[in-house]
Amino acid sequence: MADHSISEHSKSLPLKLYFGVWATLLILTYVTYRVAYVELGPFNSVVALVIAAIKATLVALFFMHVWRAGEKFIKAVVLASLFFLLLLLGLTMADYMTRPWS
Amino acid sequence: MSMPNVVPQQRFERENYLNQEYGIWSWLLTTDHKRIALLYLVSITFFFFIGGFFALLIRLELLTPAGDLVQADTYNKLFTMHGMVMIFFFLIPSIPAVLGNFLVPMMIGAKDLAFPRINLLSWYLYIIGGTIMLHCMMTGGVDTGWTFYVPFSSNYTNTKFVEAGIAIFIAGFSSILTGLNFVVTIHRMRAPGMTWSRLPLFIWAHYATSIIQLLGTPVIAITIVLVACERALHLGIFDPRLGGDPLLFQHLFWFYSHPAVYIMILPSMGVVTEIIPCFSRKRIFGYSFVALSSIAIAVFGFLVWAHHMFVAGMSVYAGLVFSFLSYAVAVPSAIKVFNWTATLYKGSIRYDAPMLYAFGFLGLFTIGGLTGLFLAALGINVHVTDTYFVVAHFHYIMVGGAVMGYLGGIHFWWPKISGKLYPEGWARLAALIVFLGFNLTFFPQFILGYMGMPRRYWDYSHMPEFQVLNVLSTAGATILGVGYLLPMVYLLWSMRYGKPASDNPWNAAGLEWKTASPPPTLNFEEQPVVTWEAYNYAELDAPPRMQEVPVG
Amino acid sequence: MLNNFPLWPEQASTMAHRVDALYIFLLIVAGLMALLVCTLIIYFAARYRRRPGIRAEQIEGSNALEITWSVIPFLVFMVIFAWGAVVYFKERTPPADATEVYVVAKQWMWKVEHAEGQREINELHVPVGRDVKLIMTSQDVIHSFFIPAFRIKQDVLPGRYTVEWFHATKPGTYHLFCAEYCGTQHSGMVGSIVVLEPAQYEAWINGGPNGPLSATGEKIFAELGCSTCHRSDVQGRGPNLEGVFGKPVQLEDGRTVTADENYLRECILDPGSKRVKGFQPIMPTFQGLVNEEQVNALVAYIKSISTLKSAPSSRTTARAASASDANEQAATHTNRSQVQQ
Amino acid sequence: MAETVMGLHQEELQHPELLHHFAEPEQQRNAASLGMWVFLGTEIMFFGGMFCAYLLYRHWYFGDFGAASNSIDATLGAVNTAVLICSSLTVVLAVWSAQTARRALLLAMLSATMLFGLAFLGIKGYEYYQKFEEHHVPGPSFSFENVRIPRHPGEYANPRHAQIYFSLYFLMTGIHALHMVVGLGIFSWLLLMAWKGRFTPTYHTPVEIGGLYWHFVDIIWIFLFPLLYLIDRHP
Ligand code: HEA
Ligand code: HEA
Ligand code: HEC
Ligand code: CUA
Ligand SMILES: [Cu+2]
Repeated sequence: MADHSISEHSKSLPLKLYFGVWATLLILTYVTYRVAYVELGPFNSVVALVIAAIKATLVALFFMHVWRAGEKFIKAVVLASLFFLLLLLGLTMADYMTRPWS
Repeated sequence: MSMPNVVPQQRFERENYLNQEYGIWSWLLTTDHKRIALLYLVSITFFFFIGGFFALLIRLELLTPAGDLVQADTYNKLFTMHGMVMIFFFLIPSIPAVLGNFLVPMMIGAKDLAFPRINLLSWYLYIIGGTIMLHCMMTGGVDTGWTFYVPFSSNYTNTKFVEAGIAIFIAGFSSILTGLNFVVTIHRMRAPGMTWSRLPLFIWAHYATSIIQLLGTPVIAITIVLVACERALHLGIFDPRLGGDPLLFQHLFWFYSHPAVYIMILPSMGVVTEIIPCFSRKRIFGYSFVALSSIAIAVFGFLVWAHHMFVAGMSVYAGLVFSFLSYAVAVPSAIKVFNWTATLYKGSIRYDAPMLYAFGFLGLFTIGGLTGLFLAALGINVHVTDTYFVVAHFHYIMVGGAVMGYLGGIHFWWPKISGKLYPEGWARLAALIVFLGFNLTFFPQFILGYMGMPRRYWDYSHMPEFQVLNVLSTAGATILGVGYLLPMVYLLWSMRYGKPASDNPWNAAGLEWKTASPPPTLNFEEQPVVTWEAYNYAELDAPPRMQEVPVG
Repeated sequence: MLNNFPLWPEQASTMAHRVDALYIFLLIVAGLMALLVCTLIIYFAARYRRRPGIRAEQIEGSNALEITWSVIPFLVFMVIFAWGAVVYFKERTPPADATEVYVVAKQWMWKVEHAEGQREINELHVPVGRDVKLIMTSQDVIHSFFIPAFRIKQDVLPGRYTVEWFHATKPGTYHLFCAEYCGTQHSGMVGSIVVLEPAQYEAWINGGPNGPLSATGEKIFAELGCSTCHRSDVQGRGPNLEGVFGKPVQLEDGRTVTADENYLRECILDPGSKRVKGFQPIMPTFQGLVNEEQVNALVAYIKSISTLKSAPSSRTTARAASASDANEQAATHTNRSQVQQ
Repeated sequence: MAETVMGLHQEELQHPELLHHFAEPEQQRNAASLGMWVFLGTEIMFFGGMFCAYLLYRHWYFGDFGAASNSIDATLGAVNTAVLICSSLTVVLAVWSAQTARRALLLAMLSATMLFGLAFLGIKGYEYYQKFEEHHVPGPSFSFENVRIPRHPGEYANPRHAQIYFSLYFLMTGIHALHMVVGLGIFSWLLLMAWKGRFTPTYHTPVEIGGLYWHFVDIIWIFLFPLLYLIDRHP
């Protein structure tokens, strides 16, 4: 790979990595699709969500270059929005889980 | 694209952002943050008077117990549109979009916001939203209350909820873009030497506000989409007939709308934090506590939303959690109040109009905030929720607090914005009238509320004992209306006849005062480099300096 | 003591005193704080007004002060919080043996059904000195049942029951308000609470034409064929309903829930969502077949066979709850959207 | 005064990428990507509202949601996921080509991304069509009678609860699809700019920013797929 023309501030990663991530994502998609048909009880949801989270992290880290982002603030933005999303989900569900009749 | 340049009559004037270009397109297509701020100023004032007009009609109707001035439906539309206009089209954009837009880049020594075109776009979105809202109001209006609870708004009302929803959605987008612009600008565009600990607290307040705008507004946007789809497309999300839960709507709504109250108050706190040091010639007491309390309010503000739902049928335990957290968020507000007060100590205090507004803010915000503590107390909330006690609480904070701060800010920076001095005597008079009128309007409502008068009542002929207090309130509103008209008149007057202002008429700290009044298009003749702390009034006052001679 | 004070709402329930006590405490605390802040501001403003030749004294700030004025308010807040929470728990926990009254809200009226069978509209007669529990639901939008003199309020939701209770302490007539905005005549959705002396109340409650609510329920229970599956003599296709109310129920999915009013309601309208362990899912849904009053009657009936050993003898005067009230017809409001089932 | 404006324009002509209020290109680039990231943060909250509703009802009505979820074609969903993942790959390749000044490859990759995007929307449209035929679109003609709940063969799903599922399904996928359409718009513009040769190794921020947006939309789908299609699949 002739990378000599990449300018200094370029944040691209090696092409091999991109293809690797791509392949992993496809494999994970296949896995999650097949696993859904296997009886795992409550763990079906867990597995599905864990795989989705892994895939999302891969995309964010490598395709969106969070991995290499020099910018700490970008990571902070991502984490902050996830944190506030969890607040929304968590505190709302806190109401529903503690209602006497449900 | 711009009109052919007319030769300016006032040739002798320094070139500034106002006289740089003339013609309507030079305004409508401007990307200058200062001009956009003025566009906002005009449009927001317009909506304020629309909202105020509705308020006067509300108060007139409540003068007598019977519903005799307007129909029940009309009354419901009046308070709905009063609330929607005041909140979404006046107070939320007010300080950020006018003073923030004007000042954020100048205070940090930047030439403009990071995304000037997005800034203009956000004004256009606001205008589009506002136009839709106006159209909605003129062709029937909405009667859901500004909180548009389901299933009333989704399945029962036959007014134009979807249209109002679209209007708010678009205005919300505008608010998001403003916040986004601020965050990026504050992170990326600070002048050399302008470190985080040297930022004016106005900037910290706007930073905190932007966090809320960015993380909260999208939730109300999607909530509106859900309700509108439920109404227009018969999708069922909250519909109890399908097994949906109307309380889920309330959770989503308040997840935005509680933090939104801090969108309204934080910028105003920022303004006051600029005014108080300047007119007491002191550095702010406890800089870092004031700065961090803004951030704390923004973050904790997201944790308390369900204190609006204590009697809504929520779980008792959730009620406990949210009550507790509401008190947690009150602590940073307390810190602010005490720091402002402490700043006055051993100061050298002048009573110019901005300072009078700031005093008004302090007193009224404190009363409003303290009554928030009543509301957050579970046992009391059950009795006073959905009564006039709540109405009084939030008007104390939003009108007595936020609007006072806004007016104070407008006066404080008016010389910078317009290049003219406003008439001081009139301004002090107006501040006094607003203060008195305000208290007369809203103090009786606390009593009404505890006596049990429910809010959103068009007719109270079953309880004529409430009339006396309502009459007082209406009388106050009339005075208040006059108080608001006054600044409108003399500020406009001063634009033409006012005395020209010097660059720094208050001898204030802050970069915005280090450039011309009005500032040139790119704000500074040359890139400022900051070597001093914020609020360095000691240095400013050290050599008894002469007032600069006004230009012209 | 506060009863004669013109700007103070009447105190007519046990809750009123509790709420007022906390309110007065808060008035004092907040009053002192407001006074403190305002006095300081005014004092500083006057004392340190600008005078020629005197410059402001620069003060950095003080961590000790900052901590003081964060911690002390926080402690005060915690007192308020705890006190408020205690009052709230009282407000939210109805005593076990309270007299039960069913309330159905609709745009824009309150329909009340007493267990004894009396019905009223926009009025509620209750005895003085007894715990009364309101079991409330709405036919359309959200309303809120507010009695200022009792200091209680609770939203009334469509699709489920909410509950509030009080213990009236003083005979008289008090305001009843709808406190949640519910449309055009929200402010017209008002009525009165009539608190009667026990003897008067007995006379009133037994004077009406209707049989007890549970008897109405029993009749509906038979009419709808519930009894074909739920039989008390033998274990039928469905569980025996005698004694279910208030007991824990084992569900098919392993959970255990307490059979309260909302549970019974859900069993009737939505049998699929909470299935009793050991039974086939054959119970049909009665959603759309019964109206709110009928559900209330059924619930009252099932409760009655749970608390008493034998169901109360059904008085033959019982009138089916579906029979429409003339009053109600007059005020019936056609909704824009129809129920979809 | 006019000179200043003209001056500005001239400056802009010399460095078309550098706007007047930025000190240097690096600052501008940074600001732009920061802006996009902050915007994506707001998008998380935007979808968050729907996820909140989804979470609640799935918790309450798990069986009915399972039954309703099984009525949509998981294979199509999986294929669509793969399509989007491929489009994400072409996006990074596009950014890479812009950085390495490979104009032809850039054009190809941008077009490939759009083709994948269109394919996704096509498949999605077909799914909607199926739902329409089956009367699974919420509203007056909705029907979901006699559908058994997975793992509980004796039980039928409650059509009303299934309707909530489908409401959420259409909303979430619909709003996601709307984002795809916006993405296609952005990419058409990028394609046009690339075709005009605007992007250079030193200036290609728009490609990066557009890419960020596209990846984000992909991530949303990565969650929607298991949440909507794979709730309770086993027989
Ligand atoms: C700018 C707007 C704004 C602000 C800043 C606040 C601030 C607060 N609000 Fe308010 N509120 C509204 C606007 C606002 N509110 C609106 C619009 C509604 C009604 C919406 C509707 O239903 O239409 C509402 C309703 C509302 C409710 C729900 C009422 C109901 O409908 O049942 C509650 C309940 O907890 C509440 C609480 C609080 C609290 C605890 C604060 C705190 O943040 C206040 C903190 C400040 C102080 C406490 C004062 C300063 C402190 C001191 C001087 C310290 C010393 C004090 C002691 C030691 C005691 N508010
Ligand atoms: C920023 C927000 C804001 C502001 C500034 C105000 C300002 C005022 N508001 Fe209110 N208000 C709300 C936000 C606000 N309000 C909200 C959110 C609600 C709840 C809505 C709901 O329940 O859904 C509410 C509800 C509300 C009610 C309760 C209605 C009810 O529950 O039935 C009342 C009643 O007195 C009231 C009064 C007033 C008054 C007298 C003013 C005054 O301060 C206004 C003073 C201004 C003027 C008087 C304008 C002066 C102009 C003229 C004199 C010119 C005349 C006009 C023309 C020629 C066009 N408001
Ligand atoms: C076709 C038979 C059938 C009919 C008719 C029927 N049910 Fe049921 N019911 C059942 C079965 C089976 C169960 C237990 C499984 C379940 O919960 O779904 C049950 C459960 C219940 C429960 C929960 C009982 C518990 O022990 O927790 C209540 C309450 C109930 N039914 C009330 C009614 C009422 C009221 C009616 C009439 C309006 C009615 N049922 C009609 C079969 C029936
Ligand atoms: Cu019923 Cu308001
Ligand atoms: Cu709040």
